[in-house]
Amino acid sequence: MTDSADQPLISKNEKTPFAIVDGNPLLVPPEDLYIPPQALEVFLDTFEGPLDLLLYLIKKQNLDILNIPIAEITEQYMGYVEMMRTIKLDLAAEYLVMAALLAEIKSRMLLPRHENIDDEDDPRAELVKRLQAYEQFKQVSYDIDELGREGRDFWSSDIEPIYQQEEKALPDIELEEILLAFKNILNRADMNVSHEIQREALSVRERMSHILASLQASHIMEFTQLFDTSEGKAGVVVTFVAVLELLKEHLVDIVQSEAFAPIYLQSASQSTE
Amino acid sequence: MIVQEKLQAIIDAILLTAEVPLTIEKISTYFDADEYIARQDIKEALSVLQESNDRRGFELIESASGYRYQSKEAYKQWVTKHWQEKPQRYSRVFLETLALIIYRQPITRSEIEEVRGVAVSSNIIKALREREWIRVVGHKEVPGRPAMFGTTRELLDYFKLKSLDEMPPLAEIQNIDQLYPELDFSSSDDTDDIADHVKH
Amino acid sequence: MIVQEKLQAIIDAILLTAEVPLTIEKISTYFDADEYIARQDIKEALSVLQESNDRRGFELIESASGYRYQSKEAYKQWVTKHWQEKPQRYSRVFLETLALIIYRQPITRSEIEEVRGVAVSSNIIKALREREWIRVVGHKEVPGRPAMFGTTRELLDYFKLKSLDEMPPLAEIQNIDQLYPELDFSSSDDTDDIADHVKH
Repeated sequence: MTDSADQPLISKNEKTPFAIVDGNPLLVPPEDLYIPPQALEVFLDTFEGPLDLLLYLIKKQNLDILNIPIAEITEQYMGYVEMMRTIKLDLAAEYLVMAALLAEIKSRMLLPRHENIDDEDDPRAELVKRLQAYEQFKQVSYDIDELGREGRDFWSSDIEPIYQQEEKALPDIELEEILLAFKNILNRADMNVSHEIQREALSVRERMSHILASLQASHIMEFTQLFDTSEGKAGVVVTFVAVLELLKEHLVDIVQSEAFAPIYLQSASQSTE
Repeated sequence: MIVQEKLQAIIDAILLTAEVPLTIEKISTYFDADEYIARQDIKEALSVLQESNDRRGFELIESASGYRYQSKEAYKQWVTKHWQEKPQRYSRVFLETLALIIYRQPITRSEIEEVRGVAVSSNIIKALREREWIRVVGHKEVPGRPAMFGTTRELLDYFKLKSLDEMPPLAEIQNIDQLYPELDFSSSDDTDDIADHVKH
Repeated sequence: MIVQEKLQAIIDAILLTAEVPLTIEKISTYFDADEYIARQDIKEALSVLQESNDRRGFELIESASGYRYQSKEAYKQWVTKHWQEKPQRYSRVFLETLALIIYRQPITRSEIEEVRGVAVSSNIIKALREREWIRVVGHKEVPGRPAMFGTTRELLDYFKLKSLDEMPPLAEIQNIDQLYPELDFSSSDDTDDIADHVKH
């Protein structure tokens, strides 16, 4: 090894070249690499996959990417995979594939090399190529993040246009387009369990808007004023459910000065001001 | 400490990008306490800005609701051409935003963004309000008091509906493919804008 | 006949109220034939306008899709207070996927996965397409004919870049032959030295 000065971790404890470890490798990961099993999940979340983890292991030891001590890294990597297994982490297939690849490279390096096949690729070459390409993009993605961008560093002008009203043409829209758009949202929401969209009577939501808008105009309304008996029983129920829904979402408050006094509805903002 | 000239440029940038008119009171909230910006400083900066646009295409207008940059009346003949050619269709973001306001009203902008997973531009909200399809129905009592949007009578009229109940329920939307079998709704990654399917 | 000074003010008004960047070509469509506005006149007006904002809070930027007014980055700390929510931050998957599409386009999803070593969720591709930052530029002639992605002008506009050349350069991949010239790799049969294999 020529650049041992840059690789204190490896060359200090190990006299033999790492590639010929011969069943007696450095099994103990360095202290600063040890991750308590409980923290492993969080730790792994910060990686973008097996290449990223591998890159981290290499960087952490200040190793030259071109001179990966395969045995060393494999042990550590397998250590993590083993830890993932013990705590029954849902192990991404990609990590296992990488582990298999590392093991394969390691085993090939242990085999005696024949002089006459020197054009055969070093088993590490392909891995190094991938690591380098990955590192390149990882780095540039940070650079891209640093670029000034709209909505974070600058904004487009949004001044009021004074125009000839009657001449402004607007696009047409079909009802089906709205339905499709919403279906699209629902499909996305399906993939994302945290957003729950349930079936809800639309008239209730519309009525919620309506009540809020009326409260904006008159600030406070008597409860009974909200109902329009000409709408029939269904209409009254819709209004009532809308009021309950508004209460539930803390958008309105109900006030009553004393028992049997008239009940009033006011917007939540009114009561906080 | 912000010098007056910098203060002018800051307020200039604020007004240029504001979606609504801003009062002096409101503008003062853009500064932290340790920046020591007095109302009087803002007022002075605004009056300098009001005098700075002689040779420009816009002016600073003060109305009851506050200060606002707008294009000069004299150039409306040209500004109008932004809308001269009838736009072919609305963007997918526009349609999805409208759909969410219809089905989830009253809803705030950040709630829309939460469900859509991406930002909703102020232009879309503006366009929807301009068509009078949506309106502000109240403000949510959370920090910032964001506006909640709901739909209007005009929207129903546009779609010739008597009430929103006539919109298909969610269950049917899930099966919209069967509702409109002539349309190709395959939702693979590679399908183009949904509007394409609707129009053909 | 419109004098140059008026033309500047008109273009100023047009650009300040435009919702999208405008090219010189596009700006010329705002004028009627009998107004006799040459491209050259517009170009001159634009360069005067570009020089007119030293003391203002905004600047006239030319990006891939054309000219547009934007607030100066120096004032972002104040302008950002328009919005309650913090500007969106992008995840590393998102940025890495975007970086790969930028630098390796046209690229298929599985090619992205190859470099990153993990599956690319369809949500990421969807989000990128929804922002109109990437689009399908063709299909690869391999089994399954997967879509190939490329970037759009909108992406450049977002970063106010005129062309992809202005993107940050990719770091050079280290070439060990140059890094360690004292080593003679060609004659070595040392199993540790892989550099020559890597490079070929």
